[in-house]
Amino acid sequence: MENLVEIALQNVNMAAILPSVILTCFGMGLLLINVFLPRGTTRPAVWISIIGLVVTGFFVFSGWGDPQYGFNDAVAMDNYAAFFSIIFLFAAGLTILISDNYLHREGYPVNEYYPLILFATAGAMWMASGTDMMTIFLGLEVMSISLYVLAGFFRGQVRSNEAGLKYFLLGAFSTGFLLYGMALIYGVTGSTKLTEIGVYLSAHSSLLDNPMTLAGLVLLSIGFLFKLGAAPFHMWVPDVYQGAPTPITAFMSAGPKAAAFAAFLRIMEYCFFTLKPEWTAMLWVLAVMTMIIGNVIAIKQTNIKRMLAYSSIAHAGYAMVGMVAANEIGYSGILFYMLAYTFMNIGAFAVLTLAGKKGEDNLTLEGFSGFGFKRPYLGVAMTIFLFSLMGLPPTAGFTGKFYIFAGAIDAGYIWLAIIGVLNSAVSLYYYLRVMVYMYFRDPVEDYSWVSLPAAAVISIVIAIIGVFYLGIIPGDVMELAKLAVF
Amino acid sequence: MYDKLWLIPFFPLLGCIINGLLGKRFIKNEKIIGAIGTGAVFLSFLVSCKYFFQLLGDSVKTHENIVASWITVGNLQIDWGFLFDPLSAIMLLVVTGVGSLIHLYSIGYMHGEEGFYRYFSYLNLFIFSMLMLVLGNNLLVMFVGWEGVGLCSYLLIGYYFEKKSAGDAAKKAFVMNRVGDFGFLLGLFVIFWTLGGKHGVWTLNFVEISENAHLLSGDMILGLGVTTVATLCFFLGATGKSAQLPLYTWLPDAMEGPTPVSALIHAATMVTAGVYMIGRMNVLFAMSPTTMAVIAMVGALTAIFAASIGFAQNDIKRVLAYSTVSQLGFMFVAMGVGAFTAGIFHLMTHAFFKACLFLGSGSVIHAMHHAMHKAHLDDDPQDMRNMGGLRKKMPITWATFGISCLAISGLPFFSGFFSKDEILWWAFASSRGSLLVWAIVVVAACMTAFYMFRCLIMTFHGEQKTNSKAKDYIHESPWTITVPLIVLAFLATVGGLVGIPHVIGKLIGDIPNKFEHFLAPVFEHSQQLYKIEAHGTASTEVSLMVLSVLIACVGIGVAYFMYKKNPELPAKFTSKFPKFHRFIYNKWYVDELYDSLFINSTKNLGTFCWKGFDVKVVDGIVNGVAKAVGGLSSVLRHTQTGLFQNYALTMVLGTVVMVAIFILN
Amino acid sequence: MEIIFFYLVAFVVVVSGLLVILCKSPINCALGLVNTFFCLAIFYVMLHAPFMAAIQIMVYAGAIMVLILFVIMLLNLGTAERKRYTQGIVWSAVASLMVLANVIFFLKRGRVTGAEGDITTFMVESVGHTELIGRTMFTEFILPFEIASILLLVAIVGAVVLAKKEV
Amino acid sequence: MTDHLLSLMTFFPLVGMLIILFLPREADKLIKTVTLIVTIIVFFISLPLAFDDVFLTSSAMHYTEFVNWISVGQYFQMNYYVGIDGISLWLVMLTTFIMPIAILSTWNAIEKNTKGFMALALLLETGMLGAFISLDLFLFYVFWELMLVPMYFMIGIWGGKNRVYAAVKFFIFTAVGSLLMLVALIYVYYFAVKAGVPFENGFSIIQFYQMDIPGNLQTWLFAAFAFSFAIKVPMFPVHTWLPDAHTEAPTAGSVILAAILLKMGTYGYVRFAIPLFPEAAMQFTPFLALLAVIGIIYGALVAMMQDDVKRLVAYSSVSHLGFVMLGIFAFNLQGISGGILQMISHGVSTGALFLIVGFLYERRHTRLIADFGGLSKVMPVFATVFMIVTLSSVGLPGTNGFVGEFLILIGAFEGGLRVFAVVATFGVILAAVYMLWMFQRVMMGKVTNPKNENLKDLSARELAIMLPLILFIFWIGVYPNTFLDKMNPSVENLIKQVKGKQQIAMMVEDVDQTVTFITVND
Amino acid sequence: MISVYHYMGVAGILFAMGTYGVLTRRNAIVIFMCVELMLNSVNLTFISLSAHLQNMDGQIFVFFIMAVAAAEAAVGLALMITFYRNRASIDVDDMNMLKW
Repeated sequence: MENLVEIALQNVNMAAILPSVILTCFGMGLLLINVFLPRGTTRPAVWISIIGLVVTGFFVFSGWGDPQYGFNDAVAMDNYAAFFSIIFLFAAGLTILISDNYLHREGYPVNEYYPLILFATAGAMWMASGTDMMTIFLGLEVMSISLYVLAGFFRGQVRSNEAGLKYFLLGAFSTGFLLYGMALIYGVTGSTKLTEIGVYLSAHSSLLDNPMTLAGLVLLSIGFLFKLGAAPFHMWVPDVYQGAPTPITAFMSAGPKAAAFAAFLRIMEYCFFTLKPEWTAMLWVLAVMTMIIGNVIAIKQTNIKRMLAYSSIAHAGYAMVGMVAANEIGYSGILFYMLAYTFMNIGAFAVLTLAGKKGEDNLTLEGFSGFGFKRPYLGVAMTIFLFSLMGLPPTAGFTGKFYIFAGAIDAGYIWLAIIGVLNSAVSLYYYLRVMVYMYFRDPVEDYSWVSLPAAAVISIVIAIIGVFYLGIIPGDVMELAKLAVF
Repeated sequence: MYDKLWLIPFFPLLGCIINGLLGKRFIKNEKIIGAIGTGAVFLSFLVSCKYFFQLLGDSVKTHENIVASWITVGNLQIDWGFLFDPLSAIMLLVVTGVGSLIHLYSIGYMHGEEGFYRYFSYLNLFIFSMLMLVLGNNLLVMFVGWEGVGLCSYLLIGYYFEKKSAGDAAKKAFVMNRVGDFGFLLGLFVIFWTLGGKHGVWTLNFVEISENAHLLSGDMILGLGVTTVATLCFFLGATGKSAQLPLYTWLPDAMEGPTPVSALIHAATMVTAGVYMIGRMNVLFAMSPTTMAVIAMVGALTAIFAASIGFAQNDIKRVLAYSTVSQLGFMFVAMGVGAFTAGIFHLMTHAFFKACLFLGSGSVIHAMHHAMHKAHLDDDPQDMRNMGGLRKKMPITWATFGISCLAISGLPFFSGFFSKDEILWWAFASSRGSLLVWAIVVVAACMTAFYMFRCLIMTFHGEQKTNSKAKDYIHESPWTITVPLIVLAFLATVGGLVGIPHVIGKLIGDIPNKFEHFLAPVFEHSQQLYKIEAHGTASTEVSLMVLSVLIACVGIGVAYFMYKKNPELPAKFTSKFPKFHRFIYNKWYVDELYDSLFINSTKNLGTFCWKGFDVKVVDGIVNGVAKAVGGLSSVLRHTQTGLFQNYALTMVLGTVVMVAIFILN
Repeated sequence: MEIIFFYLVAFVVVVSGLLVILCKSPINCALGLVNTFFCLAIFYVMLHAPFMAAIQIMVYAGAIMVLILFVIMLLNLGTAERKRYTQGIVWSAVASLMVLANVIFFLKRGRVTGAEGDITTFMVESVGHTELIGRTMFTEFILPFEIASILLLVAIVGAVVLAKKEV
Repeated sequence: MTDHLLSLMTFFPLVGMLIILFLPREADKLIKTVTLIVTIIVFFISLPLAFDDVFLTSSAMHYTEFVNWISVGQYFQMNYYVGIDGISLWLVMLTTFIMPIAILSTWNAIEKNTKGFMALALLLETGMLGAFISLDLFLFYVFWELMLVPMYFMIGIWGGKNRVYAAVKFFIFTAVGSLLMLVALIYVYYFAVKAGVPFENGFSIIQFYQMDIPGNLQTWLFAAFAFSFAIKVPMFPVHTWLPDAHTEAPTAGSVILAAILLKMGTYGYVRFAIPLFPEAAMQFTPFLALLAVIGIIYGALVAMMQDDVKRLVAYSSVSHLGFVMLGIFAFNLQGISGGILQMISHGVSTGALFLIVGFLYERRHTRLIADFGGLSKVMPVFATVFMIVTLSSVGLPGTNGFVGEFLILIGAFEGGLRVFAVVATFGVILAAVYMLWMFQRVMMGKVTNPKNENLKDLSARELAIMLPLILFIFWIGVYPNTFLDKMNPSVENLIKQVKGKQQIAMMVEDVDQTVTFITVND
Repeated sequence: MISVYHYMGVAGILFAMGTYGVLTRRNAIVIFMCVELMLNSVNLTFISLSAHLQNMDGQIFVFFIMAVAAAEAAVGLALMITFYRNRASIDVDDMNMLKW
């Protein structure tokens, strides 16, 4: 028996999971503390979770450049995971900062909200750092289940219920495909460890023609493509994004999407590098479809939240271009882009959070008439984020897109790059339309000064700094992204 | 020696700037403004005279003076340079001399007009531009003057800008001139490119062009000789500026401007620029017989055509205007048949008598206008049918006008006689001339005499047809008006004596043709080189001369008979041939033809480009793409039904298709 | 002999599966599902995985299905659906048949080629399935196991947050 | 100091913008004054460039600054690499010169949200200057796109009735082109790196100039660049954003748009599209020259029929920029120098025209030609100024318009575009037609509309705005050598470089056909 | 001899049936049950493969799938209850507020 414990302990390497452990500890601690807090007091929870994220971030940073493996190759805290972890932490942090005021306004000052975000973040980190299918799968589920709950968090709101339920049903459905794919891969290779799968596949070239491998590859991809919101698995995205509480929408569009990329990319690169021509071809088609569907449908949206949902589909499409490129520039481009996207998209949603009224019926374009003059600071912030989403220099959106398209062009995918930029051109229209309403129309209601909550302001400021930092002097972060890929 | 040439154009420019900038606010006083304006031109005249006499005594006849570089780009080097040779010397004297007289005249004529300062500023600017045109030592500086005079003409025609007709006429003048300038520029390009590109002589300088012109003899472009193409282009420029067929229509309309302007610009100086230009580049023109023939023919046709219109006009200035067009035709005939000297000579004499005629008509109009004003009538002060019998009221005007009429008709020993006969002779006898041209010109000369005397008679003789209320207010003009008239009439009388033809000179006693001799350095070379000469016996020449005098007399006689003796005859004639009269009266409907042919079609094309192409096609495509994407959006949007099972179905279908594609491959 | 048994069970599995997807009443569906779980448990036993069969019954049939039934009762969903099928039934059938076709295709053409491990049937029988599972889980897969605990925590918290009535 | 002159000049407006952001919104005049002072300071900063005689003899880049900006391992590197030569010198000067004038013109015109307007104007100045001095393609692209944003807001917020359509059209039109250019420029970069251009040089065009790009590839790349620039120019079929944008923009916006932004397109051809892809440029010459000439005639024809003064001027820009394009594609010294000079003159005279339209609009709040008439009587000084500017636009010798057009035409004639040159010369006539007709309808005749009777003549401020422009109208017209002398060496160098490559390409083509089978190895 | 393919075939049929159920049923709970059916088919695949490959990993995986299924059941049913509270229905066609 001691023998077993020893074997078990041999594989334990706490350094490999330290950040996520700290994060879950903070989550559990918060759950405990919440018991003692009076109802409706959420401030402490906000700051404790922020501290938790900062501490986690510190440990992530301190582990940079020193990859840690452990648990019998179930997890690898390498630069790749660290970079993605930073993205998740930023996403979570910014989300938490914009949530407090929002939850109070909407009448759900429930403390469990914060631990759930922390758990979702931890799940995302396991997805990014998992090198075993089981770790990845469980991380995915931790994240997803937290998100199901968070999406349906406003139990009294039908929209929120609907979003949660739709997300849940479709998510569970897609999990079925994901698992089936994993099962097939397990059958073909006899392992669930990514590296072993990869080695096995490259050692047995006959496997590359085995329909089971290919079916497994596709089915596995479906699960991640669903989380990414890639067409034709994107259809949940607008509905869920629109119905979910706005900060959660913000979080979903950044954190979990990045997590899906993290896991998807790692699996593809670790396991299926021998099948690269096949899956890049597949992703080529899907990326194009995703970009087109996202951008085109967004044009006719009248609800800004829903419009941003479609735009987020389109952005997933751009990021997929980096995967199609399947070279280091493209991969690191994805990393960089997801970070950039986190800042700009959460920033945009943060503004929406502050712009909304209870029930959020005014998030239509009409409701934004004259917004830039009614709320000048928020207007400027929104403008910056929208320009970044468009991909105009000197913002993060531009450098991100540049990075990814550079990858695609370097790999020779000129047409993909052209389709990509033409899609950006289409996207200009609907982003500009928001600004048209914000600045070129007269306000429908009278202007009244609303004081801005400090936390949310901090979040927006961080996002703006991020957008410009990554837009003007992105070199360092790009270098980090470069070091982060395998 | 000649390094102060720039002073000549400088004074008018200075006058223009002073009057233009300070005239309205600071000077205000008409006398001072007028003095500045006139003085500036007079100073130029003095300087010109000085150099003219210097040139007379100089053995070298061509002098260049470069003030500054202008455009220097690679092998294209253009200077602000002046060329002083006999040709430009004569032009200078004419321009500044006649110019200063007309300035002086204007002081009186424009008295009390609003924008007096503006008028003088423009007028000075005109003189400046004209001097640049004349003095420029290369094509481009000439072009500056060329367009500059066009501009001033535009400004001065539009001087009474409140009148719509004035604005229209001004614009018309400018645009027509531009059509000509188009040709000028093309000619310039052809010359520059062939001389430079083919022969390595990158130049626009007149002297260098003339020296190297022989290089072009074998070059072809578009199946024509380069010189032919270039000179035809230049000639197009000349037709615009000098109101020849087919671009003459602006000149009669230009009479909307103040009368001194008509005298200066639209009779004496600017319109002759085309002739001067041909003279300046006579080497090139001489190289192309084709062009010469075209020029002669166009000139002849213009002469007779304009004269025919002149028959039926009632506006005194319009008659003069058509007469100008016609006379310019004479000059072009001269240039076309190689009688360069004669052309320039006629240019000069024409400047004298036509300026005098215009100023005389101005004097009349001035008086009429004054009288009408006093009598509170608004009859047209320019309509000859309102005049008649003014001889008594305005004797000086009458006398000078009459002298000029005689001169233009070509009665012996008036200036017009010498110049016109020279032209006729060359047309008849030159190696480049032809009988046809000669015949046309002779007829035109006859017609000239007729309509000029018609004009004279209708205005000054016969019974007075002015409204009786205004009659008494008509009186002779002040000295600023009459003095120029007298001077010009004097010149119109004796001006021809500088160029007495050899035949007559010999007859009278070995008087040389000083004018020809003076201009010989400019023209002789090309005439000799390309064998352009008029040969015929002296007797032929003399008999032709007599013939032309007779013909002029016929014209005068008919006019006298119709308008003086039987004043009811013209009306009868009109009623007998109403269509013919209307046709002539309406100037052969050329304006209407141009309107429908060019102006309206251009406008229609513009509208089509705008409303048809820009809005419908280009914007149609742009907006269409936007709409298509929007439509696609509306369609795709409805795939998002909100129903869970549709979503799931899409996912499954997507999955199975992807799996199928993968495993079947 | 064994194969006949296999086909018998397989037949039952398919029939009870059909019950799940075709029955009008959710209760009947649930019962069909329970039946499927039991049959699968039999398969697990046949595959020398008795422990998995046990937890299949305990977790699925015992816990999950009870929960589902409880909720069906709670929401009083005994009555039949107003309309059993949505309009996309043809497409749904096509899609599902294509799924099936794909599966059959890759089962026919494909091969299970994974590296064989050292846990033979003999070993399972001698050492015991439960112990083997335990050994693997607590040595190799300790981390997923821990994550699973967090997962359940999240689920509990989530369910509580969502289901409790007052804010 | 001179080491960083260009940076100082380019980013000083940003400093000004920050200052403005901290001023109170209500302090209208203060904000305007500060902006004016900032732009004037920028002008003075840039002034030493104009007086630097080094441009007279040297064709190289001067005042260069090279700082590593973004560097990612072996992936890519962008540098902050700026500098000017004779080609960009005058465009830079034009920018710094026009800006104070544009700002001054807003004095009474911009009343709402002054702060925003001024901040955007300064941002725009940085963008424009940056684009002109960039020697790194990536840096250029950044500045190029940066210019879009302020202009978009200027049109959209302070524009006329149809401003939304105009603003969005402007933005999307321009962006579509530039996005394709982005793809092309990334491609060029990777091509260069693979061809052995040192990675550290980044997107330096000086390096790219040295490269030999295969012909077929050049065609595509050139097409992408050319398309992008053609939209900005704007060339004939893709010009329709311009009338809308110009018409709807506020005066200062139109001035900047016409005077400077449009030059970006033509400058792009001279600096990037042609020297980078000389062979393709040669292939495209007939096509682009044809479009340029169509633009000249077409713009003039459409301008003629406009009933809105501003729209008329906008279409006249299409025509004038057609000349510039024609000159550039003449590929000789006269043509290109003329083209650049024409860019400057067009900046001056069309800027002035928009200012004039602005003056009219401020007084009458209409731009329809039919609403005016007889203004010469009421506003004599204005009439004079208007006349001068009109003539400059018509291209009267002695004014700036002439020299440029003349050089272009003579260049085109010499450079084998003879037929085009002839047709283009015809455009000169049309220019007179539409400008003078407009002048006549606005300024001449009797005052028919009683509202026009009491219009005030130009104020001292307005005169002060116009005088410098008029000065330059004559300066360029009478002594263009001031400008030409400094651009000639650079242009000459450009031509040498382009022609050299074109000739080599032609020779190689010949050799290829005969010697293909001799050479076995690649 | 029963091969792994037999088991996988049964699993495949179950998977397709589950898919069909998800696509056709309107009651959210029944849909969830169909999802469970799919998960069970995966479980069967895993265990048969595990037995075939003589490798425990697949069975461990099934263990975790069960845990996940339980967690999903808890959360999913809670979501359905909240939805039911507001709409008095758990018909998926009633989830139609968010569309287009």
